[in-house]
Amino acid sequence: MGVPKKIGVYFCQKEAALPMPVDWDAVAEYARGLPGVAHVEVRSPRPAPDPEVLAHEIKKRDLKVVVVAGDSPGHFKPAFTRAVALAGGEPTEVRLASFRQHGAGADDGTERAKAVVACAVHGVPFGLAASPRPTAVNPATLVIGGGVAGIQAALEIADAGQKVYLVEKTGTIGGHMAMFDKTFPTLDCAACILTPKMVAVGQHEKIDLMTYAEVQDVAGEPGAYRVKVLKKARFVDPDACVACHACMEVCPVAVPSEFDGGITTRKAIYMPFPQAVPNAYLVDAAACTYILSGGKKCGACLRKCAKELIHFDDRDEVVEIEVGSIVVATGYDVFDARRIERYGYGVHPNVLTALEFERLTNASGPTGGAIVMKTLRRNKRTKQDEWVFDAEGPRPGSVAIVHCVGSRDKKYNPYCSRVCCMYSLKFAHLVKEKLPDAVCYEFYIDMRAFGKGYEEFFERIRLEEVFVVRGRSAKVVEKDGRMTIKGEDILKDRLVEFPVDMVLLSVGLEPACASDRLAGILGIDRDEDGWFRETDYNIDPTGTERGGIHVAGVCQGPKDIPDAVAQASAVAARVLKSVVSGRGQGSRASLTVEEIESRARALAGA
Amino acid sequence: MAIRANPRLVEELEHYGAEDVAKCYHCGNCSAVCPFSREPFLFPRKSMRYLQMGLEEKLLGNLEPWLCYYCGECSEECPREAEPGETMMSMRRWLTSRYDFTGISKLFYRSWKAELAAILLVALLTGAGFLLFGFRWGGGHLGVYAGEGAFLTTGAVHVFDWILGCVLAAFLGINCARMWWFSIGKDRTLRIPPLAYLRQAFLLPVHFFTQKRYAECGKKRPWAIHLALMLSYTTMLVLIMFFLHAMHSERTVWAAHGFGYLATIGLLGTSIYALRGRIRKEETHYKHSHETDWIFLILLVFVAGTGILQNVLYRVFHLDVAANVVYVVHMMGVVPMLGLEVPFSKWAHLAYRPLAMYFSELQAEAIRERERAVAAAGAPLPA
Amino acid sequence: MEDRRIGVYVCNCGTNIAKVVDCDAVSDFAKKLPGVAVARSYKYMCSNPGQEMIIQDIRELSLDRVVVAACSPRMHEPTFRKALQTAGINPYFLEMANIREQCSWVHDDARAATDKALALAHAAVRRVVHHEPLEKRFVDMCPATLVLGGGIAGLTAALELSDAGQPVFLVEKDDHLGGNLARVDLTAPYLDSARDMLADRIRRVLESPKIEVLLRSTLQSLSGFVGNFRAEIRVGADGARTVDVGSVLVATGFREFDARRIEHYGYGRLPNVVTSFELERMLREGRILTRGGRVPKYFAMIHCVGSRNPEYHGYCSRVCCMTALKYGHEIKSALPGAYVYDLYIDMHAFGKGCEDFYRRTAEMKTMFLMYAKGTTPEIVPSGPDDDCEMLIKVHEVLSGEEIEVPADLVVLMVGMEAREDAADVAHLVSISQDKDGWFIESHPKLDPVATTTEGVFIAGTCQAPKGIPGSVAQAEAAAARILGKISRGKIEVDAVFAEVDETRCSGCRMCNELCPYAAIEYDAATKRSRVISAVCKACGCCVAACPSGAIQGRHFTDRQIFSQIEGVLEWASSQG
Amino acid sequence: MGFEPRIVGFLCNWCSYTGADLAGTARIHYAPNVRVIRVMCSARVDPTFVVKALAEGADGVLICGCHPGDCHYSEGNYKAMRRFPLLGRLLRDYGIEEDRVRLEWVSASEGKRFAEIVDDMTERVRRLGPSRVKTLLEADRVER
Repeated sequence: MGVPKKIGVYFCQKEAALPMPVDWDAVAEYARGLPGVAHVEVRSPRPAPDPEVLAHEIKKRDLKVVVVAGDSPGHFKPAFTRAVALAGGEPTEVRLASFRQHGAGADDGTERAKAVVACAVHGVPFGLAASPRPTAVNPATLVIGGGVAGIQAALEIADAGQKVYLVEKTGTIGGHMAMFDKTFPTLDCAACILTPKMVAVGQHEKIDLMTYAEVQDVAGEPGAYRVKVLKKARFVDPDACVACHACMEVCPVAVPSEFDGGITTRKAIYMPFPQAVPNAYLVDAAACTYILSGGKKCGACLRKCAKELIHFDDRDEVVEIEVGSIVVATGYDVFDARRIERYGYGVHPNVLTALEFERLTNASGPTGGAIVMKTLRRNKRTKQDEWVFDAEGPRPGSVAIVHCVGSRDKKYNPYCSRVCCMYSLKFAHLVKEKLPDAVCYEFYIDMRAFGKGYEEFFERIRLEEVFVVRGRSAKVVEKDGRMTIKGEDILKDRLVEFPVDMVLLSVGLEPACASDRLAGILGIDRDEDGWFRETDYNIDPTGTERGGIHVAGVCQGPKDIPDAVAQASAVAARVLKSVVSGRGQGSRASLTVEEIESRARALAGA
Repeated sequence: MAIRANPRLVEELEHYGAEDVAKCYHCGNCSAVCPFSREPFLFPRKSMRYLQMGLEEKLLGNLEPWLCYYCGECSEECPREAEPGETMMSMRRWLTSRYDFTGISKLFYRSWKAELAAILLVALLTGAGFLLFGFRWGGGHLGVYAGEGAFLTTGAVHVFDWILGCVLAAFLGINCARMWWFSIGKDRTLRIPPLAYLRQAFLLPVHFFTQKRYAECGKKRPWAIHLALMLSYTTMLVLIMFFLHAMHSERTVWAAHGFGYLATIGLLGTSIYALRGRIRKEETHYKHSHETDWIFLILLVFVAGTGILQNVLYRVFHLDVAANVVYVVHMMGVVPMLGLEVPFSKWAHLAYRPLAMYFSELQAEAIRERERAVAAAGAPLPA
Repeated sequence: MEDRRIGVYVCNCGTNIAKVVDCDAVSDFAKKLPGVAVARSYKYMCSNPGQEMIIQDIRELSLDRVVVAACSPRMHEPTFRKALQTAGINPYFLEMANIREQCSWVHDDARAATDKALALAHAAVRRVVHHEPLEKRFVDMCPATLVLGGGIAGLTAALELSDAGQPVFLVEKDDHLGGNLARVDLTAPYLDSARDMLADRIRRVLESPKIEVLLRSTLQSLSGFVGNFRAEIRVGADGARTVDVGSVLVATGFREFDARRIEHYGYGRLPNVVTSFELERMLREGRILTRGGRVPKYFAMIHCVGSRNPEYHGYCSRVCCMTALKYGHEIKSALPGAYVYDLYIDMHAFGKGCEDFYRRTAEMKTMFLMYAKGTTPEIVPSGPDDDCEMLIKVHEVLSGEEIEVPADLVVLMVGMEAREDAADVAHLVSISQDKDGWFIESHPKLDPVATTTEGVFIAGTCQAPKGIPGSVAQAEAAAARILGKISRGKIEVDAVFAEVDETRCSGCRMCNELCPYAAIEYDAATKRSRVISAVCKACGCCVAACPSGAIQGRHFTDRQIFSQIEGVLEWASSQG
Repeated sequence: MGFEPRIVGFLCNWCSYTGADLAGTARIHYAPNVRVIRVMCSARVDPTFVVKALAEGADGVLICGCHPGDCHYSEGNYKAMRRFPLLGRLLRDYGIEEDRVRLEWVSASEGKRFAEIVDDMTERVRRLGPSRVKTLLEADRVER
């Protein structure tokens, strides 16, 4: 190994950053024992390292290699690099030992930090030295979540001949994408892309589709997981039902339809949407009078079903399956616009969220795609007036679209939800296409049109005379009888108050409500915004700390459909790689510090 | 001609309390939410932008910080928690220091130790002066508080008060003139006819006494408290400056002392309320306190307290000696407050605020006039 | 006309077709055509119930031909062929009429569009009558893969495939692996080290027995078809290698925009105007100095150099915003006393953790200056009494002021553009490029890594500007596709190819030289020409040239096209 | 409503047909007079197809292929480039105006260009008026 290298290990911490669960002194103590380490120093956050001072120290201690360790040491690398250069050393000998990047977030953070420092001292990439032990792998795969990412991953794995269990919480696969009509930037229709894939999943002999089901418990270790899946009772046999709608017509109960974003109602016995897969009815136990009354009342559908497929005695059942890999593709929930009063959602009837507008403009939506304002109508059953969408309702003369509702805001979600700029531009296009003489305003902060063909789409919208106003609108107020949207137009340096008929709130994306429970079951952790944490932001955006469990799509962070589909295929690659080679990946946590350090030492020697 | 950007200005204003301005990403929420932001003065975003970019000239001539009454709604709505309300407050402090030609204000704002040291020094000098006067030249002696042979004769104090008044008025006057020069005088593009100055002059007393703009805030209580404090202070000033004889007379002249007691209650009540607010940090405009805020409030409580104490000691307990001592102590508080705080620190806003309303109205009128001229010039062109 | 039983299905596609074309009129008209047993109009033919309807009709009404008038066959021909197969009849008994992309979407005159739809439906019915049963061909799949490009995408895909035990040939033009990422020090937003990532990947690639790395090498030619490609590679100055592979992955990356093309940035003229990659080198070497050797005090990053500007490139290069924010951190770390400006149009900090990184950059007092899209700030040398090297004049949008900014070092955030040899690569592997030069994926959502040529995949920035996570995900997705094909062993190849009718061939051998793929050989014994079906790609140019009409292209026979011509025109003339 | 020409279009699957589809997704509107027949390559378009179309009463025939060098089969469009000028000269001898048969190159990303070609050809053929080929053939057939 030549003359013993004189290595300096500096522990640096940014102030005001929420620290990782790592005992720095223990790690520093451990670092002192590593070969070639001449100097270890735990620096306090303030003052920030000054390259000139550091250069002097490095020269004085004649250090040949400098390891910068900490939660995210990258912040200090330029300072140390310049210091080493000033001290006449070799700048490439500045190495990083990043606790955050290499997963020191879990409770065994200190052990992991020691291993990370060891690899840095030996000059070996952490991934190489800490590659988890291979494990035997059961070729079957569990995919949790039936959105576009789950469908793509399931299809890709099943098409390669491997067994897939697809578990979907709602009554049908398709997720949020199924709700959309046109998708940016090519405006091709979401159904044309998604429905054939859903049909393929429904008919695929390698895919065992379990809808209206949730993962209850996961046991076992990487390559051999035993999963308990709770299959909630559908009360209608999905394979036999031919969706003749007879039962639905006689069902008296009407509840807000989740699929339609609550802008129309569905019956207690319902099919989420006409192209659902499985293409069958199910009963919403929480709304069905027959079930709630313990079988005493109603039961109209029982008599109407010609093939007698409705069995109210069905009970939830728990199914146990054995799989080698688990793909988490649980998607997202939409930000609840009610949480920001100043936009008046819930107060003004014609303030809609993005999902409601998607359904409104959808050809198979309640108004057949016509953009209309809500009309007041007396509900016969509840004897109250309610605002509903009627196909012949009045057309809005002016529409305002507000970006970043609930996103880029420390009081709600500090992160950018990445897709709202583009779908808002799409909305502007739909408004101008369907209502050519309507006025359309769009309030934005940064127009984030970053993908392929996105910028051209943004230019096209501008040509369609959409008033694109830089400055997020502040509030919606009632002014002399009309709904008025207030904001600052920064480019024209003026306050604007536009009377509008309809306001669209481009609500951001939030982690799915049950994702904290699921993270607990699976043993994977979530980042500070609640999205599942990936092993490495750059080179392993779909892996997790536990071997054999992968994440794909928006559950790992907001992204648009092309990126979600690409991630789903990437996860399929990981699964196929382990299945085809018969060698799965264990959890990195099962490796001890000694193992990693000795492997790093060996690799350094080679 | 392009203006030079200066990245150091933000660092400088951090001394005045603007820690979070750099976070602002210009969504325009604050300006749209602000109840006062109207054409042609859209704020606080624009002012924060000038600060971020270091456009010192623009910021110096900008009256908008004075139009903000810190109702705090913008800071509550700010998605980046860039504290626009507190940033405008810090700009007011910075402007106060820049209007002051002596540089003392800048010294006070940048180091509270200096301000405290100055106050103590002036207090000691005042104390020594009055004691010296009382024992050597005044002719009276410690035992007598008022009337014939009083330790501190009314006449002397009266003269002293007026001299002090004129000194601080001079300083304040020059600073106000500088304020006019920075905001209107220097600006070649805006021509304000002299007649307009007269026409709008009524605004000065109106805003000075009613602070009616503060009342336009959503929450009315801050305005009420501030008005009470303002009126009590003015009453006390008038009593001291014009009715000192009545105040200092042996028997209680209810016409004067009545108002005096009322004003003191007002002063004590409001300043203690403000102190408690700043300690509990619940309301937005009390969340951030600069050192000068604390010094100013404590001094106010001290002066009001000692003022009432000396009166009670004399009128109720007839302890002339004690009353005299407290009187000296009272003066040791009054002189620094009037001599230092008024021209060089937070207290100067009693002049700057009404002036700002006055000047901004002139500016607004001139801007409207210019736009009308431009529009008029544009219109008659042959179609 | 033999007694055909044809099913005609007219799709409304929600309102996409129904809004302009009167679907019911088309299905009523079709019902009356000879041979048509059933004609229906439905909202979504490609959906589950839509396909079920076709399958049920075929079984119950024993249909033997199906016409679907809907979207473009390029979208759902495979979908409906699969439906026919499930129903038990030959998938090639399907003919689609494109009444959406080439009819309802492009004509607003409802009557003319409906007429056109009727004509296209009629042509489809006339053509489908002559469709013959064809069987899919299966060719064996060579498990090896050729990866072009040794950047992060190429390395990732090579590792995914070799970890799964499949052989890989990694061809890299340079003399080292790493591509553009090798020139980067830290990455946004978590400031992880790019060098460590690459060191990890390159070491695994070099140590993997399954990967053969060919440096200083380029692809000379590619022949054959999916599963059976033959690639000739030039290695070094004069070496050559011929390898047989099953799939090709193009991961050739991007080239940085040449900043000289924007005249008033003065790159090349003003000494201290550098590109982002030059700053990366300075940061990597720890020597951040102006040309005159002075430690710079004022740094200015200018975004969108060559991007979002119709004069150069209209698209956004997606990664420069975060890179510029990263420099805000790196410069302050290396030179604590420095002042940093950031001249941008829109701050594209959309990725995970990026908005938070943007906020923290702002908190470190980077001065953000917004300039209007379509304009470009101007850089001028500073005056004698200025304490800086240059001044940047810009109309700052957020304040509405004309300002000038002192700068010692101006960093141009150069955008991405297609490599200069992208056209050659596209031609070699027969894929196409979009108007900006990026390779075209077969479908951005359905199939973002495949191309129009079966067995040739694309990944990374050669498809469009993207960051490291995007490139890695696409590389792994391409690997998944390839692994999927390999694990199935056999490749399903389209059943369409040319055939020589021995009885009519006069042996004139005109077709032999015509075929671009040399898929026709002459049998001296029988004095007849013969088509090698495996190699034939069914372009049909021999069919058109054969003087005696001896060669027929399956599924595109003369009879089928003639009947289609009659169908399109005959209907029109009866209508007058 | 004036004479509406009927034009048959032969589009190659890889470039011009995709370009026509792109005109659809981009909602670029053009005249509805061209009825498209998809072939795998412009080289597949047999001159007899053109003659057959004209004989069946088409007022115009449009053949589209990839730009030279872009062809999916690398050389197909070069063959078309040779065949159709020859056919054109032959048709002129039969008195068929030059504008009725046209060969154009349209790439996969040129939706707008395809729309312009269709509009332009429709206008030119409309000016030429209906094709007399079909009526002449029928008259000839009757005579014989």
